[in-house]
Amino acid sequence: MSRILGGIGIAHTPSMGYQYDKGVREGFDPKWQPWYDGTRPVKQWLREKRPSHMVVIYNDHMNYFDLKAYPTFAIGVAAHFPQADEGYGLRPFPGVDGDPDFAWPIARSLVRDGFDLTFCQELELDHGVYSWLPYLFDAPWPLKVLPIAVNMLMHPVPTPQRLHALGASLRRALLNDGANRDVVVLATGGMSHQIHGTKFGLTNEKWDRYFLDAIEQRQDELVATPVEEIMQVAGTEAAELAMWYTMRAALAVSARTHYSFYTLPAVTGCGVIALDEPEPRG
Amino acid sequence: MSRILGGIGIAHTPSMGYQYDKGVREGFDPKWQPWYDGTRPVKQWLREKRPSHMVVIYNDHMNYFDLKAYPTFAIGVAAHFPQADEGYGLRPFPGVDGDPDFAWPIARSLVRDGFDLTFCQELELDHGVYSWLPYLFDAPWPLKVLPIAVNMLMHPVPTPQRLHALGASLRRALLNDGANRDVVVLATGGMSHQIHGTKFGLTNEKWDRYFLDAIEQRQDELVATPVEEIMQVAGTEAAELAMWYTMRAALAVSARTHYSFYTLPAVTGCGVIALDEPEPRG
Amino acid sequence: MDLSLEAPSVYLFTGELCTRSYKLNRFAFDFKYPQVRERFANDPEALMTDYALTDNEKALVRARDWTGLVAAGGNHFNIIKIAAAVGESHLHVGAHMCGANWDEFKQTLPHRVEIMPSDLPALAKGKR
Amino acid sequence: MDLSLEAPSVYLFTGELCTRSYKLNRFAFDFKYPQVRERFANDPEALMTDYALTDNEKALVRARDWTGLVAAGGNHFNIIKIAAAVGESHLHVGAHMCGANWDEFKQTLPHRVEIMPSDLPALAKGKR
Ligand SMILES: [Fe+3]
Ligand SMILES: [Fe+3]
Repeated sequence: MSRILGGIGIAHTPSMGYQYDKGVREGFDPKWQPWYDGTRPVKQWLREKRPSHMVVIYNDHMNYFDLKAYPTFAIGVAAHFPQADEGYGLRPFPGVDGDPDFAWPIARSLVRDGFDLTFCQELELDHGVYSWLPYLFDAPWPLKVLPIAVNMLMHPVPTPQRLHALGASLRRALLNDGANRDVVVLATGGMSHQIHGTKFGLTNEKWDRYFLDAIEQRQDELVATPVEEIMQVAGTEAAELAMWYTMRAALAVSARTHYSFYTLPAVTGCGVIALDEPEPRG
Repeated sequence: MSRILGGIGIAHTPSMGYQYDKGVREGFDPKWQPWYDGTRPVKQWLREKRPSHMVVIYNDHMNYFDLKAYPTFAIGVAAHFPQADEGYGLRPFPGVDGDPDFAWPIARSLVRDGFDLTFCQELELDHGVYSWLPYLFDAPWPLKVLPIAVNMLMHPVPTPQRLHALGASLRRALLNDGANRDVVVLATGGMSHQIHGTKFGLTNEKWDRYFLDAIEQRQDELVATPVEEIMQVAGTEAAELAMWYTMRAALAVSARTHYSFYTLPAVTGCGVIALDEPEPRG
Repeated sequence: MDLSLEAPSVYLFTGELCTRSYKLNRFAFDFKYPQVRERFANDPEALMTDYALTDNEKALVRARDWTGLVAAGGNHFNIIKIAAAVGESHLHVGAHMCGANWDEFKQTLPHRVEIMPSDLPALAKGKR
Repeated sequence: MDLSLEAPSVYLFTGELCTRSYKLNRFAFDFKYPQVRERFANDPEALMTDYALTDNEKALVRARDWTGLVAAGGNHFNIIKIAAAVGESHLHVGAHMCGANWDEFKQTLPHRVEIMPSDLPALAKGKR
């Protein structure tokens, strides 16, 4: 069995990536300096955990998957995942390595549990991954990634219950994969934000801080909250937060927050949480 | 709610289509005449039932979906589905019409039930549909089709239990779609056959006839049979029979066989069954 | 406090909408490819005709009417690709959606609210 | 009675195999397009190099070694597309898989068996 070391929940937004590149070049914008500083402890935590693999639950934003065939759950089984060009050229980072020998036993286990995956032999990663990636790791990326892309753009999107069940099944898969990896599970979805319609620019720090707190021990309360209500109070795009449930359900119920941080630099709440998985009993 | 009129299970194979075209042109091959004759009562049954819509559970054979992103369950939501060119040119039949207003409420219901669909705005249908279609209907096709394509080619394929659950969920969706359609559910998957390896050409009429009989009232027995055992006794490609479970589970338990027929013209068992859904109680 | 999940507050991108506006979305999505952006720069009419846009969709593109394009079923992640190709960011698109002047609008961001799901019943009642 | 689900009786096309042989499968799949078949007819070497086939895969294609191509991870629905392009049907491919002469082989089809899943335990025991 592989070891689950812990989990991370983190926001993403294109500007997060843009500000990183600008920040390392010419110093961080005062609005974004807190986010850079606030992610340092997570980077340090990861350096200490030394995961060999990371499962990433994320969503694409019309940058790779087109509407011709739009998957609810897509799993990347390739050995390499290039960065997606969102139309502004590639940022100065290499692609991410995958590990088919890690991916396939997990995919098999998920299918056995009744998850109807789309298997991707090719996959390019957009800002859903690249916006936070350089905040947490230095290139060349020191671990292999298993991306699971979730439909968050075209309704019906999967239910909170389904995303939670995916995490529980992922946990079963990792703990029974017959391998010996050190795994971190990361989920990323924008916190409060709405970037279209007359409610453009809506943010809700109160909701975001509640969410960061509740995900540790009151996930049931969150999962039971209808996505429509989250969209009403925190903006339609905050529906992406439901992906965090997958990460949380992949950890033990007794997992505890090691660190969390929140700031609101622009039009999207930016939060991060790192949870420690308890040591397995000898 | 829509009305479920009944269900059909039917084999498919490229030669079935080839022999149809040759048969109507120059008379049927003696080996294939029984299949043509044996499908007449199903055609007649459909003419009497007059369905407005047909849900088709089938699998593609590397003719439309490529391996770049291979879906477990793909649902066609377009208004039209062209015939796929398998490399020998198109057969002399028009494409099939879909009905997005029928498809989307069903897709929403399936997702709500936890099915992780890939939504296809474009989809071309291969011999999985076109090989039997002209045996059952005259062009222009007199009904709208909702195709659901299942991964049967790349293991892991969905479990028999999952395919059964899909049928049960499909039933819920149809009976609660707020519409007023007359629906037939059809599943198609090759019966005994193996078309690769040193067991090429294996057929098992005994298994096929058992399956045609058991699907009516002993589906549980079939669903409990491991796919590996079906592959051992009836050839690897007979695993496609598991798709028939979706059709059967979409009907009432009390649905009964109206007609069934079996013949073995070449290297694939060719069977068909038509089940009557009981009249809903007034 | 606007709790609506309907237009113009929100343009929920549903499957139904996507099927109806598939050609528009295909067109906008393909702006991720430099060749398509280049073709648009050189001959927008030919490109729009190639993608089989309707007359209404073509008029909305010509008018840079981002709100109209999203209202016509364009997914906003797709529509902002067209905007980017003519030099407008997603914040410009946001100002357009709010019917606001960009220079004034950007000073007002973000629009902070402080409600929680538990507040919704009372708020919904207050509105009636 | 051969109950094996392993090569050479059966070449189960697993995800792992697909990932390892993805380029070969992409190559073979694309034979569904007339332009690719035409390019293959005119300059097979250039086409195989474009699709980044390995030396071994190229040699198998040159030798029309259908069994070898499936053993190398080609899905048989893909490999029969190459066969079709050079005038061989899936029945020819089947004969090749059985190491049989086509004219004799076709007389033997189908290969009828009569076992049921309930017979498997006894058969497996009998083999030991
Ligand atoms: Fe996002
Ligand atoms: Fe088939």
